[in-house]
Amino acid sequence: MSKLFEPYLMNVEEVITETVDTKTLKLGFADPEVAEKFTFRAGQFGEYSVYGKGEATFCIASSPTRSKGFIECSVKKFGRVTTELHELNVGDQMGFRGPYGNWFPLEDMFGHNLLFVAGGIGLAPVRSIIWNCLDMRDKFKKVTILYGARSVDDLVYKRELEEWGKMNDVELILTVDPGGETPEWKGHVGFVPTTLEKVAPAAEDCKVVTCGPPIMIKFTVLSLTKLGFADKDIITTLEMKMKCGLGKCGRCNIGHIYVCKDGPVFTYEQIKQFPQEF
Amino acid sequence: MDKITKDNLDKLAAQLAEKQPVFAPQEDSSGVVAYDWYSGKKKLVWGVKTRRSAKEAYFPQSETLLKYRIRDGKVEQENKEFTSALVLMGIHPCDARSFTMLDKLFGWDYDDERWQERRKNSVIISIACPGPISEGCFCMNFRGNPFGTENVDVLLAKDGDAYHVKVASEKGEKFIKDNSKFFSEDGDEGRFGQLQQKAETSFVNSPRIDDPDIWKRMQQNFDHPIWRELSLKCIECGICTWLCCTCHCFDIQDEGGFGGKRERIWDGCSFKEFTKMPSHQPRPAYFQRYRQRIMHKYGYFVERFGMIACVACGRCIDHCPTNIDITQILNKLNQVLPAEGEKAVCNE
Amino acid sequence: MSDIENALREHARQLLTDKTVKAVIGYEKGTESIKATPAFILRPEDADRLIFDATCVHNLVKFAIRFRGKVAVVVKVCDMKAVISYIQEAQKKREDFYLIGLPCTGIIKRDQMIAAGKTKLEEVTAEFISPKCPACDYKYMLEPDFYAGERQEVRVSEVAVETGYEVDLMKMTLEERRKFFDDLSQKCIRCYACRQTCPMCYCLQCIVDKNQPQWVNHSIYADNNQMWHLIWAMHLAGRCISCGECERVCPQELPLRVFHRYLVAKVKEHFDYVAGQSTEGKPPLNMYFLGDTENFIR
Amino acid sequence: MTDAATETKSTDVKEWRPTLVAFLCNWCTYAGADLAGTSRLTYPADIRIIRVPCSGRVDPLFLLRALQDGADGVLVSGCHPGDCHYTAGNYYARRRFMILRELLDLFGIDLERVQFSWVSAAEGIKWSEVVTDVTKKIRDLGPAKGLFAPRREMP
Repeated sequence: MSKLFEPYLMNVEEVITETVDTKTLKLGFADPEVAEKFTFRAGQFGEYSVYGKGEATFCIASSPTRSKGFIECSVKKFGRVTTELHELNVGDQMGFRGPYGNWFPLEDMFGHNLLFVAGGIGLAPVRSIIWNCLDMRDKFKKVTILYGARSVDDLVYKRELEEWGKMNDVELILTVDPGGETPEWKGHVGFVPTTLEKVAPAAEDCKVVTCGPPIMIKFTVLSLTKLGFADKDIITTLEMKMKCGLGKCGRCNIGHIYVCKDGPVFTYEQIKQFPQEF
Repeated sequence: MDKITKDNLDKLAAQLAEKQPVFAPQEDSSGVVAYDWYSGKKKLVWGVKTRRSAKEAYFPQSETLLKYRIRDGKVEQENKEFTSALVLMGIHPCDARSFTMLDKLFGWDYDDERWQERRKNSVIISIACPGPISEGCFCMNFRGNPFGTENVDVLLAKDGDAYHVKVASEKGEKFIKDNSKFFSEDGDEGRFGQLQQKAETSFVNSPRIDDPDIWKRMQQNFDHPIWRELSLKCIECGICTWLCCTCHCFDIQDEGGFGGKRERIWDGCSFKEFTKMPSHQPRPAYFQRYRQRIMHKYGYFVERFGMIACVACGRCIDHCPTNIDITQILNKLNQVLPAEGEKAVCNE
Repeated sequence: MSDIENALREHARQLLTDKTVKAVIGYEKGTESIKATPAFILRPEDADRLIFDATCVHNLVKFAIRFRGKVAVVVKVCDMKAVISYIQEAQKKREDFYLIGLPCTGIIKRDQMIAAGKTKLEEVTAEFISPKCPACDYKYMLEPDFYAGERQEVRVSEVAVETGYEVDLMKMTLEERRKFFDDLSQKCIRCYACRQTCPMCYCLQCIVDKNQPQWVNHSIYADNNQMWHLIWAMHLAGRCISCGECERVCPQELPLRVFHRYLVAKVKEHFDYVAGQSTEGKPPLNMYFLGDTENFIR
Repeated sequence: MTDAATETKSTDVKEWRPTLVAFLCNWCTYAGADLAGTSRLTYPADIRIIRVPCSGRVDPLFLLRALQDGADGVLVSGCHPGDCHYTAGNYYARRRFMILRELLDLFGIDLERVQFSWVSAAEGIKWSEVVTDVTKKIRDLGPAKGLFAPRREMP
């Protein structure tokens, strides 16, 4: 690669407002040649840049099986770059570098039961792998999706949640934090780990993919362990500040691990080995 | 073997600078000797310990990566060109040695073309140290050498008003042939070896690392309470990072509005903002940031790339505002950390 | 070992033994010649590490902010202004400090001594004494809780203002001053050691680190450096206590205090205010009088 | 530097027109400028107005950043003393700018480029006079070339 830091130019093709502070952007490659060549795996991330404001790291939220020539990302308004991403309109251009990092071990998951546990905007990377799996549904046994958010309004990908709910071969469990429910709410009420323990999915022959805020991951993993899931079957993706995505800028270090190169996808077994600094 | 006088060395720098950028130690108006691009305006000073390290030649503190322009939401971008044929003169052997470590980092998996191209196309002319050139020097403790030739193309050793020349690579041989009018025949062949021996023996009193293999025990003692105590003195400035030969962390920032550029800028793990995300700060405490610096150099880097990321130039010791001495830190760790394989009990 | 050090150690040991304070922040011998380093004494048996002599240049008051609860700090006459400002600006309470005063006869300029090849304390001559010291009147503006050694008599300072500054900027023309600052900012490497060591810079997040919006760009080009120096000078206007730490730590040896010295003089001229004199009142830019001059406003 | 600013700069030197950035208090000077407009008073169009709640809101950073980004002059204008909508904002501003002027003077920036005025909502005429005068001064001074030190790029 000769121009390491030069992003691909992307056209904003569609902007979907998910919640008050989350938007999903559909980005098409400006260069058709790149669009043709570009491939990625579920779980990989990229550097999205708004020119003049800087770069930020997000995962690619679309599934490789369903996005040819474009990618999608879901952004929650937080800092400088995410705020600017929210300002973009259809037709604007932005930059994208990637894909970087490792991916969810899809092949290892073949022939197992699957459990997806996500919280808040953490559904974005999980959505990528969910669609990837659903598009090869016959390779897996039972598929369960547990998704929680702060309130009903904070649930992202509402359309797709509905779609998953209608599928016969997918069990969808939705939950909102206490106080976030509306009178019409039919799902569970309670934090994700609590709901998880209440639902108590079977641990045998099951692979778990989890993502969410750090505090949620921490307690979810504890609950999963309590339910009898093996450490190596719990797969999560970590969030660290990254600038280069190439294993050089040094800020995503956890011990000798570079999250951008060795991660962001790790099993709980691996994470237990890291120094506790994330 | 050849010889070059001091006057000729100055003239050589001036002549080379007509054709290509020359990176050489110069004295600025406040009397600080530091490497800079030769412009003829500042006085060249050879053999004095430079304030900053030579990594700047390949990895400047801020460097434009690309320029862009936005019109009606459409972006035009252009990769910034750079010159790669450089001459680095008067580099300390420790500075030259640091390139080995940075080569590993900038070349693993993804090649950083800015670093790699410059590395490949530049000539390094080094000046050997006659001994410790500041109180902080301790290169002999970390497998360095005041006459080291790692990454060096031509090594000069000062003897009175002239320098004995040792050619250390093919590139260096070609360089001397191209600029042969500045060099003369050296009569005294054995002198170079004598000078080297003298320099090596003069390092006896420099700060000592008790156990250079300390890194083996550091990783397992990540939670040791000693870190809190060691970091109390740190005021979290960027001096050690900015002056260090091997610190390489950087930040990428955009500057400008509708037309502007993307800059790569040094960053340091001692700053709070280094890892701070809007939602989450993985290293909120002083001691965690301080530990990251020490661990990265002497622990993580070794595990990843097989060598300690420190060339023992001693700049951080000389210029730390509160006199945090890295050799003392390592020795203190050596004393308190339990033996290999055992883990400290964390009482906090 | 001098009497001061004896008294200091004895008292520090006492304080830690009866748990009056959590820690004693003082000085200990550094690892290089004529260099002291801050010492954090947490256990009574470590009190013997404490020293005091002309190499004890640091202002230790800023370290006290890191501790919750009461800590003892060794404060020189000049450092006391920082304590006063902290109390004035409600960063710490008087009862959070246990102040240890001592007789100080001046501190050295180590970098200049090393450059001149002097590596022993005995070789100190007047030219290597910090410029702030001859102007010192030995008077503690806030009474310390304990005084180590024999009490120093208040004196009339030898010189009215600090000496040792060759550059008199206001004698230069506008263009010459521009050139001077252009040169200064070309050399700055933005390590922020000046900010980090400045006792009055205690903001949780510095304005240059804020990025919404990004007021000061991170790259080290001269114009961005000038932005930093100007905005820093503005934020310290009327608050700078003239401790000289920024100049001491600067790895590029920049004369950073030219801004602050000038503004200290101007604040005195316009508002008749000197920072670090009283725990009462407000810094001049946080207050106003109805009759302030406004001859520059149309 | 904004597009507009770049384009002004790139035109022929003979036709050079300054970029003047003005920070106007919402309650007095902005209304005053409005009055000047409705009264059909004319003044040079080189001024770019930024509306702020109060002259006390104007951080020295605003002025410095304007100068860094290519403004040839800056102007801050607010209510007369005693008229502040927020009681005392302009009193604080007065002290702050007094010190800022001293600092910029030390720094070698011509103080004519940094101007302050009190213009009330009723003083449309004064506003047009102030702008005319300030613009003339800055035109006489010429472009603020290198008001901040030039950048030194790496080879």
